[in-house]
Formats: sequence, C-alpha cells, structure tokens
Amino acid sequence: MKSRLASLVLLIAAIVVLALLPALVNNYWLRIATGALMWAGLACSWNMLGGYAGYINFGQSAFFGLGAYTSALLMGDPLGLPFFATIPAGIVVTAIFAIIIGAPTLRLRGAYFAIATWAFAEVLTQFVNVVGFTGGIGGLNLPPFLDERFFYFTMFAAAVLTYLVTWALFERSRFGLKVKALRDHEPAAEAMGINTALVKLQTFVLSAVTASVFGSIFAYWVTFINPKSVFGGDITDQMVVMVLLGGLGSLWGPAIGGVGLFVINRLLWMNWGDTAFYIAILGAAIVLVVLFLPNGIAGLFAKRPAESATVLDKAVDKLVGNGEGGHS
Amino acid sequence: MSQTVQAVANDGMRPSGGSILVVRDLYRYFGGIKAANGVNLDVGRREIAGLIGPNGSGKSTLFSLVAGTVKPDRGQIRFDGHEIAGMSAHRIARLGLARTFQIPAMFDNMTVTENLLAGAAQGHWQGAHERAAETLGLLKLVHVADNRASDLSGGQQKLLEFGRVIMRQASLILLDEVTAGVHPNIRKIILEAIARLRERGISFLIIEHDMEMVRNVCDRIIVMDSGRVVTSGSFNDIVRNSEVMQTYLGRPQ
Amino acid sequence: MDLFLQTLLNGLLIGGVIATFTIGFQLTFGVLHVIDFAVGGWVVLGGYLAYYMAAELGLDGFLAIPVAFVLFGVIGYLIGPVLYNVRNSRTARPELMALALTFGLFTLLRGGMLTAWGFNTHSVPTALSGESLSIGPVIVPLIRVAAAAFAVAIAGGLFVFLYRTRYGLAIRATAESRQNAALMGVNIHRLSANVYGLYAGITAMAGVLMGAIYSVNPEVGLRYTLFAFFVAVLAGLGSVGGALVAALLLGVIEAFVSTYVGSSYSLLAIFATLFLVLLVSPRGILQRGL
Amino acid sequence: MTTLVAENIVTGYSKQEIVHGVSLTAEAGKITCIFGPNGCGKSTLLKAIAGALPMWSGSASLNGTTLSNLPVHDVVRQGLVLMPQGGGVFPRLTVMENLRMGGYTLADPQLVESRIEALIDQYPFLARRRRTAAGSLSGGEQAMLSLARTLVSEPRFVLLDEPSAGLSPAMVIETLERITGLTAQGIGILMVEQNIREAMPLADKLYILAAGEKRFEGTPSDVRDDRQIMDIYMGGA
Amino acid sequence: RTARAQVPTFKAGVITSLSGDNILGGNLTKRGYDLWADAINAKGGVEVGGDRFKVEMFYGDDQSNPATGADAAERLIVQNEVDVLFGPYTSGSTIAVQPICQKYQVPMISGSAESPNVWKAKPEFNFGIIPAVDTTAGKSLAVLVKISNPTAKTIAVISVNEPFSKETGEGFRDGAKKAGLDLVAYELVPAEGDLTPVISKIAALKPDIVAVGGHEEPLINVVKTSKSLDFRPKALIMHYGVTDPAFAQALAADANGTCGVAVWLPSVPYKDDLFGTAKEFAEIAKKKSGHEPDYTEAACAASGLVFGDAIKRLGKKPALKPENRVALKDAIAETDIHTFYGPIKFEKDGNHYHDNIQPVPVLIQIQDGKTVAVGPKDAAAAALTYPLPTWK
Ligand SMILES: Nc1ncnc2c1ncn2[C@@H]1O[C@H](COP(=O)(O)OP(=O)(O)OP(=O)(O)O)[C@@H](O)[C@H]1O
Ligand SMILES: Nc1ncnc2c1ncn2[C@@H]1O[C@H](COP(=O)(O)OP(=O)(O)OP(=O)(O)O)[C@@H](O)[C@H]1O
Ligand SMILES: [Mg+2]
Ligand SMILES: [Mg+2]
Repeated sequence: MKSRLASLVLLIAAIVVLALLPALVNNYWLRIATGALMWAGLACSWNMLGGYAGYINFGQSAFFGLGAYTSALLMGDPLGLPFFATIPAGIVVTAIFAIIIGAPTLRLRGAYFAIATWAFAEVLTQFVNVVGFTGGIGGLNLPPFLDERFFYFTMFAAAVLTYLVTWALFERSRFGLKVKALRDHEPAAEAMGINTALVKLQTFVLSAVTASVFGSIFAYWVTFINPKSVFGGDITDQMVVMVLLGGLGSLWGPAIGGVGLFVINRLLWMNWGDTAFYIAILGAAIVLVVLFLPNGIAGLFAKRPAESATVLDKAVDKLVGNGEGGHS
Repeated sequence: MSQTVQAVANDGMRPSGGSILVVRDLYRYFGGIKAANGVNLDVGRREIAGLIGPNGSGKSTLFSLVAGTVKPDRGQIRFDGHEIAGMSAHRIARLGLARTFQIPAMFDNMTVTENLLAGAAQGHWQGAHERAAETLGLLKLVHVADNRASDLSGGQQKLLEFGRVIMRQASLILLDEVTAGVHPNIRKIILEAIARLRERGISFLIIEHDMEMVRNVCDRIIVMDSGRVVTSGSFNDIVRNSEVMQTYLGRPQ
Repeated sequence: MDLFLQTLLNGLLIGGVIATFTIGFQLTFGVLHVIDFAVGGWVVLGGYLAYYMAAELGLDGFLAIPVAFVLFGVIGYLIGPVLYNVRNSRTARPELMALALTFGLFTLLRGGMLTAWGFNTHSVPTALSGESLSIGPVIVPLIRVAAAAFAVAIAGGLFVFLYRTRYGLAIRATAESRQNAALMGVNIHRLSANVYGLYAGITAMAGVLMGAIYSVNPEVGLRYTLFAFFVAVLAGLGSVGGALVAALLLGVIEAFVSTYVGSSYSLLAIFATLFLVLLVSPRGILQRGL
Repeated sequence: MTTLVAENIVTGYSKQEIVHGVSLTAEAGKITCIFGPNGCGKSTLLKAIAGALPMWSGSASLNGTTLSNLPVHDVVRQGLVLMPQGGGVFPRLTVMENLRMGGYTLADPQLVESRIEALIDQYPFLARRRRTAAGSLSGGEQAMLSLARTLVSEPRFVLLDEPSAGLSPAMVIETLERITGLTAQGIGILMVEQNIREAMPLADKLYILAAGEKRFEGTPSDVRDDRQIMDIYMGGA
Repeated sequence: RTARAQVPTFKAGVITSLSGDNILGGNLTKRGYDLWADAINAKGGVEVGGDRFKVEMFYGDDQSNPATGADAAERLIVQNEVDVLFGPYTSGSTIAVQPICQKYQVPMISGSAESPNVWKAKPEFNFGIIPAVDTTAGKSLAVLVKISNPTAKTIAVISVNEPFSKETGEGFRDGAKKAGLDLVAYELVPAEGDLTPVISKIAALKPDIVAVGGHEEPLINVVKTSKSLDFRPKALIMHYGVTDPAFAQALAADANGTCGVAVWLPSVPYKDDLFGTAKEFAEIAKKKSGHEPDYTEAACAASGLVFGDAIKRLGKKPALKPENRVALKDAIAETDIHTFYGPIKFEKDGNHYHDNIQPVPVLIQIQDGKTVAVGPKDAAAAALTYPLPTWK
C-alpha cells in the first residue's frame, strides 16, 4: 500500500517536472527531451505487441513511416491540410495497412512473424523509393514550423496518452489477460474461449497506429523526411533494444529503456561524437545490461515473491495434513 | 458380456435428446496412425462419464477433436445442440466447453493467480478475483499464488490446469488425466470438486487411469481402443468384461 | 537467349554467394535458437582479416580462409557459452535477451572496427578475383563459382555432421531440450561453445569470400545480417538444405527481375516473395523449419 | 555393491530454498521410494542428486565416489541416470534418435544399437514407430519411451521421477514389474511416485518428504503400522 | 561558456556523418574543415579589424540520418553557441538542418552537399561551395565525348537508388542527351543489390560509355563485377569517390582507366594567401592524412576561407550577437573571392540559389594509380586513355 502511494507521488512529480520542463531548460535540451518522449512512446508501441502479446515485430518502422508520410503528403501541396488533421488521417491509413498485413502474418509464429514483418517494411520502403508521388528517394519537405515548445508538448501529450492507454488496456483489464495468455500458450488460450486471432489483430493495429502518431509528429518536427529516415530498419532496432533493456512486457520498461538509451546515446554522441568510438561504447553498454540485468532495468524494481519458502511450505504441509483432519 | 462387435461399438451412444455431447463416426488419421477411427459416443447432461483405454488408444486425440484444436477428417460432433466439427477452438469454448491438457499448458510467464483469471477472461468475469482466491485455497496453491506458473512442480501444474477450467463457466468439462502425478489427498479434493460442480449442472468427460477414481466418481465408463469406442457401461460391467480386463487393466481390480 | 542463360547463371551464383554466410547462421538459429544480429559482424571481420593478411603480408586472400576459421572459431568458442547462458536464462523471454545481446555485440564490433580500422572500403585480392571463363555465350566469374562451391561443400559437410554423427545427434537433441540433453550426458556448455565457434568460423570464412567478391568496410555488416535472416526464414529455421535452396531462389529472382523488369525492383521482388512464401508456407519453403 | 548416499542436501531455485537438509541412502538391487505431497521438493531433490541442480550444501556419493561437485553430464558417466518428471523426450527427434541419445555416453555405436534392439523388443509399439517424431506419441507412449531411453546406457543406478504417471493400469503393472526386474540385475532404483498404492508394495525402503524435510524413513510395513502417517501422507492407501 | 570569458574565439560547428552509411564522405568533409581551422589557427586566427581570433571547432555526428543532423545543429547552436556552421556531407542532412539555421539565424557553409534539391527551396542561411551535381555531371560527360576518339556514340547509366547517387545518375542521363549520346540503358539499382545482373544486361548492349552514380563502395563493386564478367566499356565514368585515394587503393591496377568528375584537383592553377597554391594545399593535406586530398576536402577547406573573408569584411569580433550573424549571412552572400579552390561567388537567384557554380568540372582519369586531369583541353595534364583496353 505504502509503495503504491510512493509510486503514485513519484509519477505525479514526474509529470509535473515534465510539464514544467520548457521553463527549465534551453531549446537544445528541450529537443533532446522531445526525442526522448518520442522514443519512450515508440518503445511502448512496440512493447504492446512484442512484450504483452509476444509477437516480435521487426517492421514497426513501417507504421512510423506511414504516419510520417501521410502527414507530409497531406500537409504539402496541393492539399496543405493543417497538421492536426493529418494525424487522424495517418491513423486511418496505418490501421488499414495494419489490418491487411496483420491478418495473414499474425498466423506466423516467432522468427517467422518477425521476418515477415521486416519483409513488409522493406517492401514498403522499396515501394516508396521507386514511386513518384512520395518524392522517391529524395524525400519530402514539410512546411517548417520551428516552435520547439509546440513539439515538446505535442510529443508529451502523445506519450502520456500512449502510456495511459497501455496501462488501462494491458495492465488493468481483461483484455490484457487475454493478450498475455495467448502470448504464453496460444492453444490453451483458445481453449479458454479467447479469440486469439482477433485479440492479436487488435493489439497489432493499436501498436501500429501508436507508432504512426509519433511518425506524424516527427515528420512535422524535423520538417524533412526520406525513406531511410522514417522507414529505416534501425528505427525498429532501436525500439526493440530499448524495450529489451528497459524491461519487456512491463509498463515502465519501455519508458525507462526509451528515455535511457536515447539520452545515453545523445550524451555519448555529444562527448565523443567526433569519432565513431561512442558506437562501441553503446554496444558494450547493451551487452553489459543484457548480461547483468537480464530482466531489463525495470526488472530491478519488479516485485519478487517475498515470502519465505520455509514458512509457507510448512503452512502447506499443515494444510495437506489438516485437509484430512486429525494430525496436529 | 458376449456382445457382437457392432453392439459393443454402439454401446457408447445414448438417445441424443438428453445428451450434451454427441460424437458420430469421427475420423482422424495421422499418416498411418488411426487416432480416431470412427468414434461414436454420447455424454448425457449432468453426467460424469469416464473415458478409459490403453495408452495410444486415441483418448486425448478425441478431446482435441471435440475441443477444436485438431480438425477431424470427417464425422459429426454435436455439442449442446450445435454442430461443432471443424469449428475454431475459441468458438467451441464460448459455447460452454472447457478442457484440460494432458501435458500441462500453462501460461508460463503469468502468475498462478493470473493463470486462473485468464480462465475467466472470456465471458464470466464478474467475481473472478474472488473465485480465483477460492480456487487457490481449494487446490492448496495459495502459497504459490504469485509465482510464475512455469516454476510449479509437476503436480502443481496439473492442479492449476484443473483450477483454470473450473474458473470457466462451462456446461461440459473434459478432463485429461488431471490426477496423474497428483498426491492422493488432493485427488480426493478434486474428486469432491467434480461432484459439487455436477450438482450445479455441469457435465464431465474424464480421461483417467486411476481406477479408484473412476469407480468413485464416474456414472458410466466408456472404453476406447485403437481409435474406437469398444464398449461402455457401469464400472462393474466394465470390470467384468474380460477383454477390457486384459488389454487395459492387466489384472483383476 | 544468351542473356537468359547468363541471367540464370548470375542468379544461381548470387544465390551461392548468399548461401555462404547463411548456412552457418542456420546453426545458431536452429540449434542455439539465437537470432544472431552479429552475423554481419563476423562476415565483415572475416573480410578484414583477409584484407590485412593481403595488405600486410602480401598473401593471397584464399589463404585467409583457414585462418579465419580457426581464429573466429576460437573467438566464437569463447563467446558461445555466454550467449547460451543468456538464451537459456530464466528470464521472461530469453530468446529476445539473446537477440539484444547479439545486437549489442554487433554494435560493439561495428564501433570497434570503425575506431580501429577506419571507414575506407577495401577489397580482398585473390587468385581468382576478376578471372572468368567463357562457356559458349556465357561468362562465368570464377570467384563466385568458388563461393558457390564453398557453400555446397559446407552445407553438405554440415548435413553429414548433424545427421550422421553422434555429436550431430547431440547437437540436435540439445536444440530441443538442453536440460534433457545434459541428463543424457551431453556437456551442453562445451557444445554451445562448439556450435557458436563453428558458426562464427564458417561465417568468417564466408566473409573472406565476400571481401573478394564485393568489398569490405565496417558499415556493410547489416546488409549480410538482413540477407541471412531472410534466407533462414525462407528456408525454414535450422534447415541447412533449405538455406541452399532459398538462397538460390532469391538469387534467381534478383537476377531475373533486375534483367527483365528493372534493377530498382529487384529487392522489392525479393521481399515480396519472402512475404508471400511465408504466408503460404509458414515454416519456410521446405516446410521443415522449427 | 553400489550404494547411493545423500547427506544433508540443501537446495532450491534462485534464492528460494526448497529442500532443507535431507539425507537418504539407497542400495543397489533395491527399490527405494520417495513419497510426499505435491510441491514438497521430491523432484528438486532428485535433480540435485543427479547434478542437474546445484546443491547448496550437503553431499551425494555413489558407491563412495562423490557426485556433489560433478556437472550433470559427468554424473551420467558415473552410471547414475535421472529420468525426469514428465519424461522429457526430444519431441522433434525420432523415436530411434531419442533412444540413441540414451546411449550417448557409450563410445561403441554397435553396442548402443544392440541394446536399443533389445529394449524395443520389450516395447512393441516402439518398434512400429521407430521413425516417428517422439513428440507425436501419446502421453503414455512418451513416458514409456523415456523409461526405455534411460535404460539404454545400462546405468548402475537410476532415479525415476514418477515413471507410472499417465500409464494405463496394465502398463503401470508392466512397468513396475520391469523396474523390479532391474533390481535383479543389481541396479539400484530411487523412485518418486504418487501412485502409492501400486508402488509401496514393491519398495524395499521408503522415505516420506514434506515441505522439503524428511518426515519418515522405514519399510512399507513400518508405514502401514503408522495410521497417522498413512492418513496424512499416503492418502489412506 | 567559461572559456569565452578569457580569450574570445570564433566557434564553428561541423555537422557531418561520422558513422553510418556515409561515414567515408563524412570524414572527408571533417578533414577539410579541420584543415582550414588548423591553418588559420596556426596564423593566430581569423583576422578582424587588425586582431586575430582563433577558431574553435565543434562536431556533431549526424549518424547518416537527417533527424540526427537536425539534433546536431540545434546542439551546436544552443549548447555550443557556435557562430557559424559547416554543413553536412549528405544533402539529406543538409536539408533537415536548413530550418534550424533559419530558426536561429546562423549561417551554414556547405563544403559538400551536391544535390540540386538543397538549393531549390532557396535556403536563406545556407551556402554551397560545390556546384550542384546537375551542373557538373552532364558537363564532364560532354567533355568526355568531345575528346574520345573515335567519338563515343552510346551510353548506359547505372545509379544507386539513394539521394546523391540518383541525382548524379540523372545528371549523366540528361547530359547524355545534350552530348548527343544514345542512351541504351538507365538502371537504378538498390544499394543492397548485387550488380551482376545489371552489368550482364549492359554488357549485352555494348555501350561505348558506362556512367555510374554512387558512393565509393558501389563504385568499387561495379569495377570488380565488370571485371569478373569480363566486360570493359570503352570508357567508364563515375562521379564522386573516384577522386578519393581509397578507390584506387582498393582496386589497385583495376582502378586504372576509370574516369571521374572533379570540380577541383591539386593541379588547378589557383591560389590564395592562407593555403598558397592548390598544389601546396594538397601537400599540407597529404601531410596530415597520408593521402592526396580530393575536391570535397578542398571545398570544405575553402568553406573556411569564405567565413574568414566574410567576417573580415563584417568586422565583428567574437562572440557574434544574433544580429551580427544575420549580417554575417549577408556578408557571405556578397562573397567574391579567389582561393586555391578557385573563384567563389554565390548565385543570387534561380534553381541554384546560394550555390557556387563557378568551378568548371574537370574530367579526370586514373592512370597508373594516380588521378590526372584529361579534360577539358586547357586543364588536361595527360591524354585520355580511350578506348580502354580489355581486362588482361
Ligand atoms: N500429432 C500427431 N501426429 C502423429 N501421431 C499422433 C499425433 N497425435 C497423436 N498421435 C498418435 O495417435 C495415437 C493416439 O494418441 P492419443 O494421444 O490420443 O492417445 P491417448 O489415448 O490419449 O494415450 P495416453 O493414454 O497415452 O495419453 C497415438 O498412437 C499417437 O502416437
Ligand atoms: N524451476 C523452479 N523455480 C522455482 N521454483 C520451483 C521450480 N520448480 C519447482 N519449484 C518449486 O519448488 C517446490 C518443489 O517442487 P518440486 O518439483 O521438487 O516438487 P515435487 O515434490 O516434485 O512435487 P510433485 O509431486 O508435484 O512433482 C514447489 O513449491 C515448486 O513450486
Ligand atoms: Mg492422452
Ligand atoms: Mg515432482
């Protein structure tokens, strides 16, 4: 009970600090914070399917890119729609793609699913590369809007919403139980009456549209996108690694991993950024976390079955005994 | 017991009016293995039917066929008025059928409590937490309630299998050797639980190798061999059937 | 017609080239159940070894092949148990932690190579580099033939090893259940070291060939990882024979699409094929994958 | 004569202690049984003796050779083999390959083949399904395969974790008879069973475990005389 | 911020690719910018109103990724408070950084970006030293045709499907038309693809010239693959990368005969006060890095000269106030200087707004492992080898 209260206080404090951040730091750090929020949100989007449902999506960047491209295309000539109108458009486009792709691929398991989604992302990238209306390999410019605070708060709102939805859906509802059940044993989940195909698809679509929202904001924020910068496989790789390092299938793991890895990357980059050495350090850091924190950083805080085995086993011993009555 | 083969085969059937489960001419081959080779059987409402037979006779396969995890080559399965042969597993489950797995199928990364709750996640959710707590108590799993299911002992996993199906609101429960590896004391608890659930109107089809248990709980025994139902009847009828005795029981009970 | 034949040959040889670095990969994938991001790293390291042996000692690139096998075999032997421990740790999703580990390793290798050896693109000279043979209208690049022969030999060797020897049986058994294999008397730690060593050695040998056929710099690794993943999955995880078939298929598709449709569509076609094959046949083309 | 001696074994998983100092002795040519409620630590104890789980303290020795510090694959080479609970066949390997794995420690492939043939003669259903993937066998068939596999290497001592679970009554009898037959060859048996009714009569000696501790040690007739023990731990069998 | 209190320095930020796909070019640009900084600091610094102020360099790796480039720009401007930026190697990063420059009103001088897209949007604060590739690729192709004997008639163009390479390919394609060549094939290849099918296909068409747009790694692979298929066109022309010594080094004798386009060579007849002649510049560069500089390095070094000249004319000491930076931008726009790199003067309008399209591209060819100018006539130091001999 006490720890519950403590974490609630901590959470509120964190939100207050984040809300006040623009008043506290300069634009550069605000930019870093915006990026960190984006990665926390993206990692969370990946974790919905990867962590809770156990389906490893190696093509998540496809949805990030779909959001980014939808916004870029709609905001540019000839339509010139306002930014906030393009986010729902991105969601719709992404959801359609996710349903078309998810329905068949979610029948695949494990690495097969992972690679099929990767292949899908590559198909989409190559497609954007070769067709004309997307600007091809040369990319697209968006109307520049250079208010760092606007993007910070937009990203902040998106991230908060993402975590709220995740919490409500995966941690606090039956839906979450169904998702975890199918992760651990699909036939058994079916036998419980869970429509695994549907639940998976719902999770997949939710995960996809979340990524798409961040893609839309990202595109407007950086004002220039090309296939590599929003569809690139390294975007997915980062999400995956962030989730794994932060803690798979937990609510805060992706936030810790996303913010942590992004900020560490930027710090290393700031200080050793004139050579490639920081890449080696980053690699070593990942290796060390895996070796020494195999449950991710969030695993450090996870509650353990605290009870002493001895006491409890004795209690059971009694129970079994008393169940038949007679013996003291 | 000097019946013709045909008569023996038909003995698994009852008038389908009072039956919750009706299986007719069900076939399923795995390559050359005839796991279901024309199965006919009925389970009555509120009945506890025992399914026995030598190892490899097709009992578990029959469960999988009924539950929809394995698709039949051909044949009919009627459950509670619905034709379910070929239907997907979750839809069959939603019609009110629950089953356990012979080799425990835990939700490994969820806690024992969550495993139980998952049993109620589809459908009957109200009061699920209370029922889960009750079930933990009933099956003596309270002290491992927050452990990962994969960390349970072999017997505890069997208990959890059982706990999970009784969390569901089912009208027919298929139990595949739930007492194998379970301590005799707890077997009795399971037995009592089955009897109580039947009082509430739930029917059972139970695969069991423990004759003690079969005798104590089953209204009727169905015997399978080589993918077919060979006979059915009361415990005493079956025990007196010398053929069954030889192939299945090995010695007088 | 000439172009058709040439295209077919090109395709088969591209397939042979891809197969060289995917066959070893099937071992880790199939046996250790590790999706190894570092595969491209081993390829690049093999290429660098050959480059430096050629540049510093003036040796022919081919001489680096046995050296690569031994050197990276030993390094893999040392890393294998670490990876295996992570893969089989009692965490929620050990296979993913293993993936993260190899990703970290790959990043470390990449950063290390960039720092130590710089970013220039190098090429590995061999006796067969640039040599070709004309058979009728068709031109046969010999270095690629060597690579394809290497792939076939390695695949055959591995097949015999895995399916005809006692240790091969132990490897396959360990792939199914390490606990039970240990109970049968298999030293699973040594086995994991051996398997990873074998894989790293084979892959680095392939890297020598890649350096000779293409070129080597620290940033090209991911490309090999990508292809290794794709071929492995198309083949069916762990299927050595499947890897050969799948690589050839991809090679032929790439060649024909490049020649007759347009090069810019070649990767699109490859990825689309992979995607479709998986939908039709969820365990790879031979339906034999894990 | 081969004797298995375990002294004061303490073990468990990660930080959780499960077995709190159990000692036992099992002799060659005899059947020693362990009974106890679910989750009391029987399998854990067997795994610790076989080296599959590290011992936290205590020791085990086979005929004077200490096993405590050996890794599991070397314990096997000492002639002590554990058949784990639930069998643990290699599901994608064929029946034959599973059996060959049972003879992994033997250098002579001819010998392995001939022993496999001898065992297959005793289990006719295996002969019919040599090339079947073991995972597609029925539950009971897998249990029998796994017992057969345990015997390929002709161990001096076998630890059996519920060998009768999932077997039909006839097969239970047959299997227990076969196990009794092994004692005639001088093989020592340490066996965990829940099928107390069938197993107890065969036991030369038995232990009762509860909550990770030893609660009783003696012969079957000792137990039968103790009504309390019978009721509490043996389900009144 | 504390350092600034004592001896004021000019702070210059370099954004470029120090990791990722474009690492080679990224490091070349960095080397070029550093050459200028070292040279000017050796003289005591940049001259403003009689005083000299040293230049302090700050670096931001864009990881070959435009978004990171924008992060880097923001960091260099906000954190390091740079007075001027030196631009990224890639055009993609440059485009992503432009709005940041605009927002903070910091001028950026680009010594590398060659895509015409960079200039189309008329970036107010961005200036380019190298003429956009659409102005150079075609021109040098025309030179090649002109000096080929017998005159080349057909051409096949291959380009890697990625930003700079594709634009180079388009430059060649459009140039081919102007030069009266018959375009027999135009192939876009994905960066990860294998080149055998394309080369075989082109070999079957027997073009006189093969022109390739790509970075060094695919260029090397084109030569290797051609040789392994025993295909040698009469001329092979590439754009960027050939002039980098790593190209000739990697290919050894097989590099010989390859033509390239350079907007600068050590042999050009230009000079300035800081570096001396082009040759002298080349020697300084060689001493530092071990090999001959290429035109990107030279253009990057010349970027510094542009800054030095503009600040001198502006007469503002460090640190520059925001309004001074705008004035600096205006001063840069008025640049009209002669350097070892050649004349520098920025376009005031049109499709190449703020780009320096003064330099005349030189056609070079690798002969005996060395880069030599073979055209146009007045720049030629050696005769063009044409047609190329078959592979030995
Ligand atoms: N997926 C499968 N592939 C091939 N054969 C199978 C498969 N599933 C079951 N079988 C075979 O079908 C037969 C019946 O198996 P089933 O599991 O139904 O037997 P069972 O009666 O439940 O036996 P037990 O009492 O041992 O559990 C067995 O011979 C088994 O080997
Ligand atoms: N891998 C594990 N990690 C953590 N705890 C475990 C693990 N395996 C078993 N346990 C716990 O250790 C205790 C003893 O388990 P063990 O398997 O030894 O029981 P057992 O006596 O063999 O029971 P059964 O008769 O049900 O097989 C149980 O409480 C169980 O939950
Ligand atoms: Mg069964
Ligand atoms: Mg046990």
